[in-house]
Amino acid sequence: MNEDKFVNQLKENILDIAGRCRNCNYCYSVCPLFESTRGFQVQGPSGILQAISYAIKWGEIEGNEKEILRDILYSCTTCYSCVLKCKSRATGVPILEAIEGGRRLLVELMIGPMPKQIKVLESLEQEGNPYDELASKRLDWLKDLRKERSLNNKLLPRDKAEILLYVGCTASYDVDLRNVAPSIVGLLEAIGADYGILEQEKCCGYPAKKMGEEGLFNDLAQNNLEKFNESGVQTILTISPHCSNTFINEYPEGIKKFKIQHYTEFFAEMIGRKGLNPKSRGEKVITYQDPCDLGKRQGVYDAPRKILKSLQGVSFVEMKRNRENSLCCGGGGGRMWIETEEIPRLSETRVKEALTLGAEIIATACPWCHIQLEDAIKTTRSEGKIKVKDVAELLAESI
Amino acid sequence: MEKLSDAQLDRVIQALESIVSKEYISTNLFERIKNTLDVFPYELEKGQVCHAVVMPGSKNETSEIMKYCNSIRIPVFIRGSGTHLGGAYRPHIPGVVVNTHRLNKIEVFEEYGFFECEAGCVMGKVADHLAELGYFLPMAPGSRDIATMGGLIANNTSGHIVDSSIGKPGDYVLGLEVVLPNGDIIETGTKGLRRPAGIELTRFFLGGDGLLGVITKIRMRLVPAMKKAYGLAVYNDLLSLARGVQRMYLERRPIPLFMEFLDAKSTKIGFGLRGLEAPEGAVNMFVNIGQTEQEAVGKVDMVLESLRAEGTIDAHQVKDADTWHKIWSSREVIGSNLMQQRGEQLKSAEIVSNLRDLVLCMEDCINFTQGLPLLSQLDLYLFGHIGALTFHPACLIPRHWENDKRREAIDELYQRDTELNLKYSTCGGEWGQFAKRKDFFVKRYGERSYEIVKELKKMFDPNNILNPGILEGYR
Amino acid sequence: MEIFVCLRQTPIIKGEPKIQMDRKSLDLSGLNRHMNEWDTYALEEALQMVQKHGGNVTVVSLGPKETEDVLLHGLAAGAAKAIHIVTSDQQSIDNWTISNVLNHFINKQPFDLILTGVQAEDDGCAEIGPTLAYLLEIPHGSMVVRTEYEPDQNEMKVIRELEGGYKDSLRLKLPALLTVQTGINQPRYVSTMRLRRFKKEATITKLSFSDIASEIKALSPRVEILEFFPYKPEASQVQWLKGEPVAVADQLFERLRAKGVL
Amino acid sequence: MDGKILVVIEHRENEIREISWELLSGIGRWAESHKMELEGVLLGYNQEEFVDELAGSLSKLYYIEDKSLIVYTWEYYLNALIPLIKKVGPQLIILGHTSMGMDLGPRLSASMGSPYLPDCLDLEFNEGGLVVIRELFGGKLNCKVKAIPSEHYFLTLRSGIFNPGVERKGRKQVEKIAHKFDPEKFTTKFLELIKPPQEGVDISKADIVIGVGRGIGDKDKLKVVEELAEATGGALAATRPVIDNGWLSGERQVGQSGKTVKPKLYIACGISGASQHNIGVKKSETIVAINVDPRAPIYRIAHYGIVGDLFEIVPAITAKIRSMK
Repeated sequence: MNEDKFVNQLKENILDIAGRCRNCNYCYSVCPLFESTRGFQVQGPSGILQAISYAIKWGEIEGNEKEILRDILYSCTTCYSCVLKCKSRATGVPILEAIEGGRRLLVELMIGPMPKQIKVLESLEQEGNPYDELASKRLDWLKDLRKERSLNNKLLPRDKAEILLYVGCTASYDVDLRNVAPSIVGLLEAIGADYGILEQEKCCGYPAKKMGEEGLFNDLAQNNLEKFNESGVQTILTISPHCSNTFINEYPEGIKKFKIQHYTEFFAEMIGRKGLNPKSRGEKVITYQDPCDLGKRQGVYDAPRKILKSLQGVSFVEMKRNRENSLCCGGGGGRMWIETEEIPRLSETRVKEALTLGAEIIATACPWCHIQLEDAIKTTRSEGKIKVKDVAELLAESI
Repeated sequence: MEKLSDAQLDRVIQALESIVSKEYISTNLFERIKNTLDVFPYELEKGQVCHAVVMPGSKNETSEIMKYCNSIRIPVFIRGSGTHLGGAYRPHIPGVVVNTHRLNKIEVFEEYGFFECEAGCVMGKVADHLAELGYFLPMAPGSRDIATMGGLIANNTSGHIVDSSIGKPGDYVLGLEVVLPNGDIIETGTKGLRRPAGIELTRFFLGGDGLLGVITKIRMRLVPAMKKAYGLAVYNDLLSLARGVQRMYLERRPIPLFMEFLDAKSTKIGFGLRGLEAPEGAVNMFVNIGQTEQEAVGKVDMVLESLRAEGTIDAHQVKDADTWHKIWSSREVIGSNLMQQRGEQLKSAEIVSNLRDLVLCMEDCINFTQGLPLLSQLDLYLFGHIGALTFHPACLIPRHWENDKRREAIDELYQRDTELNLKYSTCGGEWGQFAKRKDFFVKRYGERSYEIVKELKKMFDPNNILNPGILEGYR
Repeated sequence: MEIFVCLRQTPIIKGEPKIQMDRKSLDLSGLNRHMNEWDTYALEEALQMVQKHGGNVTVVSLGPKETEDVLLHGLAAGAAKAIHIVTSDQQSIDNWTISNVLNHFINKQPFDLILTGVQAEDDGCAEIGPTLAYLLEIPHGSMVVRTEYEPDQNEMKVIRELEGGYKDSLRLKLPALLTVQTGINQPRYVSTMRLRRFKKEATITKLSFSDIASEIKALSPRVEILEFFPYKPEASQVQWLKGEPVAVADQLFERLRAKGVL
Repeated sequence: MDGKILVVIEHRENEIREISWELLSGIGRWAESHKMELEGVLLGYNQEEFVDELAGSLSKLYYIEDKSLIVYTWEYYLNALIPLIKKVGPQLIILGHTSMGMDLGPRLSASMGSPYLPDCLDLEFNEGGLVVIRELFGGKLNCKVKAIPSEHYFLTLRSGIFNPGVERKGRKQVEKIAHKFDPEKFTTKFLELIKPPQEGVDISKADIVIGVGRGIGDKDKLKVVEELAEATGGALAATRPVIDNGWLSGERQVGQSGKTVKPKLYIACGISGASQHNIGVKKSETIVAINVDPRAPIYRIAHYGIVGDLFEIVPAITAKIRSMK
């Protein structure tokens, strides 16, 4: 397809979406960006939407303020709250579709992505992960685990298995997450599941998608789909809700034949069955941070709560803003890699809220929420007072 | 005023920066565009876009801004959340937009029996804060989650609240802090709980449509939270529904805090969306309040008696709060659902009836679009705050209509709005009297009254720099 | 303004480079390649100049078949023309020869400016720029961190980066050659789709390296690589501290204490 | 064998640059062992004060004096050096691998039709040719490069491979050379020397310097190293990529294009150790390197090497130091 045609389609789609926004501004009431910035109008959903739409209408995309427009578009955490709000109270504008479309447009016009995201995209293309880590080191965590205990996992697609555990980049490489993948493997072993892990897993493509690099995203999607098919699995479990959401909501038709589940959904169903009887692990007050891509995007609110409540000796408390009203951690939408205006940081707001509840543990089920909260605990000097734990870690520790 | 040269503009920006500091002024095109938009479904014109958006952090900074802009005659447009569904708050000439976002402090003085909040406080947040302390904020706009106190008080709107029940927010305002167009700061009202008798400056700014001054702080009486009870009445036709309400008044029943109606068509949609079984007919839903549960329930029963007398299919108290919230919120979702299905935007009028002619007025609203060249081509949806004798006949303005046609449609809507409110010698109770309503004001109260307002404006704002356009009737 | 940008494609070596048995060459198979980092800045600088002052950018690169990827990148990024001087696969060619071949092609073309990166990631010689300038008999400015075109005098004002935070500024008569330092601008990102489109549509002029070389009188390499060898760790004085972070911290602290630096 | 070596002296702001002293001592010793004469050339103006000192460590110093030679520009240097080299006929012409050497070397050697060998770590004659050692891929690999037999060889040597200590020989032969320039013909005009900004911190004065490199990953992660700097009372310094990214201000840059530091203690966090960086810090008394890649060149100059994630190790060190205070 030639360039203009492609670019024009993007533009028309954005204008069509923006044309449905009536500027009632209800979306601002739930926007984490608006809450954590000075609160200018372009630091909220409708403002970002109108920015890209008027930039198109008035031919300002490649104008003098193109970098400003870029910064505006890339500041969104893509948490989805605005879309839900607009649907329930206003004109149901798919705001994010326009914001992400705007990012694609800027990338096509070589204005996007944000400078610091370029290295991320190069790493995705070369190593299949956004962290500039070697592809060859992706399974090191598993090798280490094997030194400690024997495992029955298959290596896919060489072997075949019923369940594919899609580990994801962060759980594969990040030190903060070092216990999460092993915990989930432990749980799968405990219930004697027939599971496997991809020998050459690559990123699901979420960062590329969010940064507007559609071509790279498609390549990764194609690659993963082929691997899934070759592996002959029925169920795909993901550790990161960003992965499962990307599979479910962004992947081509071919993905439909698999049952995609975030691990919390999978284990919530298993609670109480053989091998999964959580025992007491001492009195603990636990609260839970809803990952946007798990809750707002996939409607999975109960599964992680069911698991946490099943842990004996645990008293579970909700933060004031929970489920569809929960506050984004600020890590999504490609923001992990750029400097953002955040006063105070959303994750710090969250940690403080948890502390006021007397929680000793903030549980979450997303690698990025995990990292963001971990950092916030340090920056708020709350070490020792409160810990971040992945739901999987807590469940694994309790059996 | 004539266009500013770039050099002049730079000087203006520098001056404003020296007042609020660089980080709280924005001159980027996109921020300026968004701050020049309102809910009217037609395109912004390049000539309208404001010069800059400024966020003062205090009354003093606000005062400095006004002083400066007044000295060089630059229009200033005060903006809260820009959420007014009535529209017509888009600046029509370039100027400086002052965004009240940072004026967001709230203080509760229980020992005095009042609270004070700055203009930029979001109403919903204030209400929640008070609720935690056991108080009730007498305001209920649909935009509670985002509308600012400053905007609501400058407009003195009660939203859905039935005025005859607890009056308007203004009735609870004890005093204001106001920055005048020339930058002077004044305080009005009292720290007592008794509102002044006689001439009282609060009245000029409360519901002043932002013409005379910039409200920076509001002092309001603390109202103890009340218990609620809910009622529902279903009719075959809207006219009997109207008769029911009339009877409620005439039989001196305790007037509900809220009383809303939906025509049969809207009921189907609304209830359906909330997963409720939709009754066959038009619905009247209402809320009574009391010191105790029983008192509230008792009031609901008394109201139901009157309503039943006009031939309801069904009329009962709704005991289960969850069910009630579904019923109540079904109203909210209708509009959005309609707009979502068609990707088009709903514009409604605000017709207020007098008590005697309520049934007649209902009829007029049913035929709202009759004879209107553009609107008559469209479906009409009818709902409103029937307890407040208020109707919101509404149409979806097609997106494929070009800009001017959409403008004309809006004009038709307000012409009819004007006719009907004149016919019943009433006036709108939610959207303010000027801007889109200016023609109505002149017809309803006469040139002389309009002159008086103009003179008032001149007295407070001789250079007409504060929110110009509203008084002139721009829309 | 007619600008030529000389690009080099370099392999991305993240681990340890593999040396061939003969020790005279490297095994670069299976390695990703990309545009030499310094050259990406040169390209961006050129594109911004023509955006501002009009004209065309031509990208030139010398190397084996896969080198056309960087030329595609150049075209996709906005260059008007691409010249690929094709060499055979394993051929290692010294910078003197490369400079001559580039000169032989470029000096027949009309140009105002030639841009290239300060140096290449692979050999780090920083040699071709000034050498090519000599062969073209034009002035050069190296390690440039700012450019300013002065059309009326047809001159280029540049700021160069020296050591220790020092810089100097020069004014060069055009035509001239500049070697560009990193950080001078923000190179644009070229998307995968865009590259694909250009792979389909774009045309790259192919020239044969050996043909050109044979046309140049008395051209012979001046240096040759005798052997590659890995860095010898024993040459380093390092004392390794091993263990858990806390243990390592203790060991380090004791040693530094002992040395009296803490 | 006998023959001559000509070193091109570098100076800036009325000071002989350290690289030149390094070359005089290092190449001086090399020349002796190869029975070669070490000569030097200084292009400058009003620099008698150095002439004497330099000549003391050379068998001969050529001093080309002209007002225009206060600063370096390739055109003047080239113009003056070509006839001198023809006249003197040195076998090796050696420059530092500095902004001047990199700018002048290639063009000068090309003008003389001779091989050019940049950024050398070592040099030897064998089979009648000159063989040098240089690095490839930023130090991941070394190679031996042979130059074809030639009347002259032009080399640039990396700074920091020799120590400056020079033993005087006393023979103070100076030949002053007058050279007529014809600026009319020149194509390059020198405008000004821009000095580094003086305000802000001066990392070169600190006793302890904490260096941070690409490995830090992002600006808002700097906290970890800032806290180490705070705990040690050291100054925070950074490599070029960190500065290019705007994560820290320019005055904190260490390395060739930044400042050279010689503190009692230098702790390199997430720095791989490209030569441009190492040159600027290798003279530190004690160097500690923390990096994930055990093969990173930084360990070649480090005294203590720690392999691992800096976000785990650095806080541990910080905690330890805090606890001991």
